[in-house]
Amino acid sequence: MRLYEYEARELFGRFKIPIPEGQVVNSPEEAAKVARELGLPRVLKSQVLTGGRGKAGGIKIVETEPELAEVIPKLFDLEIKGFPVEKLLIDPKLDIAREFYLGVTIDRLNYKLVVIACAEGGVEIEETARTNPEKIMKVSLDVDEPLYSFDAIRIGKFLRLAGDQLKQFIPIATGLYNLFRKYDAKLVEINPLVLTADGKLIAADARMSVDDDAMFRHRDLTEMGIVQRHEEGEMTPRERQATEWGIPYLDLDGDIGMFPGGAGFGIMGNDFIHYYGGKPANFMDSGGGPSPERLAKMLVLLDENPNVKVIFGARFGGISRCDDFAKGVLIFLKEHGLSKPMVMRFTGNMWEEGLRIFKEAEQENPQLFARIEYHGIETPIEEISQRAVALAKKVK
Amino acid sequence: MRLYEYEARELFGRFKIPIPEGQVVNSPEEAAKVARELGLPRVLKSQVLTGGRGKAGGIKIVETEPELAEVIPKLFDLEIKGFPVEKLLIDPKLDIAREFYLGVTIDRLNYKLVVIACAEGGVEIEETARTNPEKIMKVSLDVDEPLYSFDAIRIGKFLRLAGDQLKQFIPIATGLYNLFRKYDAKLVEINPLVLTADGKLIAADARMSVDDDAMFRHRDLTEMGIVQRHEEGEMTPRERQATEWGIPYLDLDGDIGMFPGGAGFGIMGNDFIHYYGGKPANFMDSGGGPSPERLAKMLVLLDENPNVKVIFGARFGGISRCDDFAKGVLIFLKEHGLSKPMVMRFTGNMWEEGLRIFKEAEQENPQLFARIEYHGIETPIEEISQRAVALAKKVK
Amino acid sequence: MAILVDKNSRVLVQGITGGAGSFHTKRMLAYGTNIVCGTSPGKGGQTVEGKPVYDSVEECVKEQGADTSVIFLPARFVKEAAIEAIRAGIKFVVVVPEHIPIHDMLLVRKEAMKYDVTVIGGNTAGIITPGEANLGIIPDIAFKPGRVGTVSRSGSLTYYVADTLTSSGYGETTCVGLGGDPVLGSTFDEILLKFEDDDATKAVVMVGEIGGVYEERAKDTIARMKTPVIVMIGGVFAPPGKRMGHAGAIVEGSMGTAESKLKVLEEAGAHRARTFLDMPRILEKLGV
Amino acid sequence: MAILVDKNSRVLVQGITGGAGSFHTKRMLAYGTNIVCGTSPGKGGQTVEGKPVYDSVEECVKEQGADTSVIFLPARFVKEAAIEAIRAGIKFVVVVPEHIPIHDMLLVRKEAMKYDVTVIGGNTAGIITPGEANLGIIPDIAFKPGRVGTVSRSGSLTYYVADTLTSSGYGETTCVGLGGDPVLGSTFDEILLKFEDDDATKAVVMVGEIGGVYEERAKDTIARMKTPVIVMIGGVFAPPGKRMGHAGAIVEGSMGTAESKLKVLEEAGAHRARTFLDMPRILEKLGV
Repeated sequence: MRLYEYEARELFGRFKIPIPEGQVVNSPEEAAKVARELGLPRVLKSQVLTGGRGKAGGIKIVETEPELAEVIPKLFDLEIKGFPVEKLLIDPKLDIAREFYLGVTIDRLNYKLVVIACAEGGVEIEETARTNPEKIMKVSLDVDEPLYSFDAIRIGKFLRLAGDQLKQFIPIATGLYNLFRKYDAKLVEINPLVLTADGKLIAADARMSVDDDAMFRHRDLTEMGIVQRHEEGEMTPRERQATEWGIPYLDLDGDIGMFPGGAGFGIMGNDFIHYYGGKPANFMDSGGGPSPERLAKMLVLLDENPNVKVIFGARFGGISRCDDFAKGVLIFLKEHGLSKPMVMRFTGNMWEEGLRIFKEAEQENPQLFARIEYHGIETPIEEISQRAVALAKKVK
Repeated sequence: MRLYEYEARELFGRFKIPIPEGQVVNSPEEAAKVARELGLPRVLKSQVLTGGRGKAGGIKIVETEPELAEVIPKLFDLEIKGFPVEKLLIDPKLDIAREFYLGVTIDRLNYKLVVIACAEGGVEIEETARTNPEKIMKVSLDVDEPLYSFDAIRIGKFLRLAGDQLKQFIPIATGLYNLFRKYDAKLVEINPLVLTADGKLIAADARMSVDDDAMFRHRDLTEMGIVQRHEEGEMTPRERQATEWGIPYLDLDGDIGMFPGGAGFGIMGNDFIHYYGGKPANFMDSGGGPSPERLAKMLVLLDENPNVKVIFGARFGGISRCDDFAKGVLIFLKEHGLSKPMVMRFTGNMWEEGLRIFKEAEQENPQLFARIEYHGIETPIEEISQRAVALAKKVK
Repeated sequence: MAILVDKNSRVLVQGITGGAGSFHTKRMLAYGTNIVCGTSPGKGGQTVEGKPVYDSVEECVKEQGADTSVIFLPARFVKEAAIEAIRAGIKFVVVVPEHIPIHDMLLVRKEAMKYDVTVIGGNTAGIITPGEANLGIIPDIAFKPGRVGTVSRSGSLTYYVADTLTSSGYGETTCVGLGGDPVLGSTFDEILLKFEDDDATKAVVMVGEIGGVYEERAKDTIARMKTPVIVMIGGVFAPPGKRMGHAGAIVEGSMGTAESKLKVLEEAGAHRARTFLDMPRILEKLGV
Repeated sequence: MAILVDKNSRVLVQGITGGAGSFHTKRMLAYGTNIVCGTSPGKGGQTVEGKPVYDSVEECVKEQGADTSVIFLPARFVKEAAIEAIRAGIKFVVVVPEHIPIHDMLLVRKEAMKYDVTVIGGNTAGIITPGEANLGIIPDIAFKPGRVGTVSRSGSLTYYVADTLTSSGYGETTCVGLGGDPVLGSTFDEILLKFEDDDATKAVVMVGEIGGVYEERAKDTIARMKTPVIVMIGGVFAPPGKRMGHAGAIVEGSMGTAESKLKVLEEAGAHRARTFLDMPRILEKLGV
């Protein structure tokens, strides 16, 4: 879960990492007032949960009053990769002598925490890492190991810091690392870490992502107003609806509605449809052991999607049982009704019971099942995928 | 540095260790008021920085109003091992089913933290440890290792706890251990840890000592009002005076005033005097590299002590230099004057310079040195010790 | 033969008294899994499905000779439960719960390495050695004893692969679910090496997917293996995942895409299957 | 021969730019100690007494081949300084400052064990190999090269013992100050073993005192040593120290009194000296 720059910066401050004396504002009026009070020139930074805001025009240096009056409303009207700008940070303009990159993240390959530093900060850091890997320093540590001052000194010297600046760097590096460990972070980055013309190190930007799965032990973040949120990207109305219902869902540009069980086959089923010449309309994950009600809602999302021509269902019951699956489908059929052809297969845990539920309901009301073809273990999933592609082509 | 029970208990509470719903009071009036409000019976516990307060009558169970009126002033008049009672804890009377001992301390021999538990709590625990060591469980851990829940369970089962009580015990043990580590403790003890008749575990007593040398990183303790203080024991007026001057000093019952350099020879010189048939009047430590002014004050303490018949000085200059030593003696001689015979030896770091200072001053004013015999490396310290004993006997 | 579990494994269930724990204990027992006991602190002395419950893993090892553990506990308790099992002498730990905090899993991994213990998961469906033992939440319908091993990050794909291998007559030696969490107790290469050492396993099917770096880690192992490896990677047509900051790109480079995974694994000698039905075709060609 | 330091030791001073650091660097150099450099973060590039200053111990090892360190820093910085030295490859660390937090010293000790490094102190006067090297704050007046090793918790007693050995013609191989803090980097037994392995050391004087448990730790070592050990314990007539809680009594038992120390050490074969002048008498008897 990504934090806003101003939230990350507040945490930086608590860990004694020097930050600009900026202020967050929530409206154009407040922005103008604060900028005038603090005095120009100022840097106005849009607060959005995505990268690339600089390129998108979300950061403006304002030198004069007329500029200020012009820039503020423009920033508040911006939408960056689908994120509307609702807050600005009003920062001092730093007199920059050098820029560095300093970050901490997780090296999953080697199961380590890794501190990364580069003497050339800014947006080109990834390019530098590719073309001149020797310019990047990586220090790997176990998750329960501290970063000592002497580790920080080693990094600082790699950044060609010396004297007082090297001493300033020590608590920045150890503070950033301690912050990372304290809050179960996945990423903390200072890019750029600025050395000002008068010799002060200051974290000019602050980026931080924490592990959603560890939020239960960080009540203080919740108290700061940092609540569960999407990592990044614009959401379609349907994606927003799905999120409200707690269903991981992504719109794609095809016409086959994917109703899979589990994220694994969710991803693979998408490939299968492509292999057989079709295109899925969505990606969806039921989560482990979904309730019948939740399954019914997943079907509602697909049935009401005008791009969907046919629904492709697949369930291999593990922790999610086939009887619950059948019940969910039945709730959908009875309460909402199916307006499109659906082809599906289910097998695995409690599949006989699922089958029994379907057969009984069909006997009672054959109309409900008029648009459904259902299969069990006897039919390979590849065949079902091909059938879905064929049906979608027929509808056209 | 030892904490008061009520201070330790506050920290216990912060670490989720269940504590009785007690209240601290500062005067007999407040005690009476609070005890009445809370309702009888109550346990009144004197707050003093020493053990054995139970035997000294510092803990009273009060069942009735007349008892209360009688007991409160008595407790406030108490002095336990030299500590006047200035605060009471007004506790509920617990209905005790079982009592345990649970403590954490440092095993210096093996460089470990050690958690100690015994199914038989109370004051007899040391006796139990001696006679039935198998009744004591010790769990050793490195200083940077956590105590896990499963460690706590192992200890709890050793205490023959089961079911809900075992579950209650887990956060008590891990909390106590975390508290110990968090505050650089030398000791935390719950004795007794009580199991009440209705099946609740509760820390009926709370004892804690923290490392003075680590107080710099525990500002929050200082903010709680926990400040540097004597570990335990009554102080004589002279000891109080020395403490004010920052000089480690202890009155003994002999007549030779000990003016040693360093704690090592301070202790050994005491033995020497005894070996040669004398008795020191004090123990004193100059600390590393004392200033001349401090040395002068040390001599004032001895010269003004009516029990002292002769002063025995010894200095082997290391970090404390002999020139400073000579200067300190000189300040004392000039500003205060010596009223008793003094025999001394100095050698080591800068001893020639010290000697020069003495010679010069003696030449200038031989009167100052009328009562002093001073020696250098040529005379063994044993001889000087014998001389001090002989002089003391002569004075009598 | 099999890897990691068989009929002689002495299995303990951590969290046996909970809803999922007791439900799946019954299922696993019904399959014939040799579950000997379970833990639930404070519930020592009870029984679940006729099996004794203890307060600690230490007792399970001492009293029942447990050597294998399946964890059914809320995610926040997994770190300590896994470390408890590792330190108590358990040699194989299956972490079924999902959403284990990443920092916790890093610590579990460190302890596992120190004590030479294999941990799979979190968020794994489990592991099954058909006809011998079934640990976790795997439905047994698709599995039959045979000669192909499987290893996958996804539960559902494990089932589909086994279904295919079973219906085409190959059957399975052992099927391992690595788990779907971002940081896992074991990696593909570690499981592949165990299959390589297993005489009964004549080929291995490895199923990966877009994201993460554990598929790429397997390339050197596959290059050195005598046992043939079939690889299937999901997400060839998935929208590319987002990188986490610059740091993510610096640490993981180009790893994580389906292309990157397929490229390095095919270069190492793995045989690519696009669909499940490709698998028996490849096995036949390989003469397995 | 000598133990721990000699004229070939390449000594670095941690905190060389501070008041005590620079003062004693000058003194140590004057004695002939082979100080090659010092550290002071942020002051790399300066010099003190003609010796280069670096930002880190790592550089001292790399650039100057430092293998021994003396720490002159405020107590709160000692933990990291010592761990830095240990991890950078220094093999012997002398901690001069006093009042090191106990928990810090426990961690330093753990790191030292892991990397097989000897640490002495905190609160030690240091160590001297007469005529070769003097590390710490020891005045050199009383020391002369010779054949007896000494180890003591107290600086002043180290001086008195050496004074006696020197004036009686025995002289010293190496004199080690263990330090006066409650938890120490090294213990008597560890230093005694080094003397046992040193051919030049014909006898060892061990001076302990009331309190603590490190004297008692030496009993098994003394029993096994061929080199004779003279022991002197201060505090026979001192008022007994206070026990810290019941826990202190349970962990340390009857250890810590002068009687307990003398009893176990004499039983192990050590020769007791009451005063310094007893020492040459005992040495003569032993034919040293």
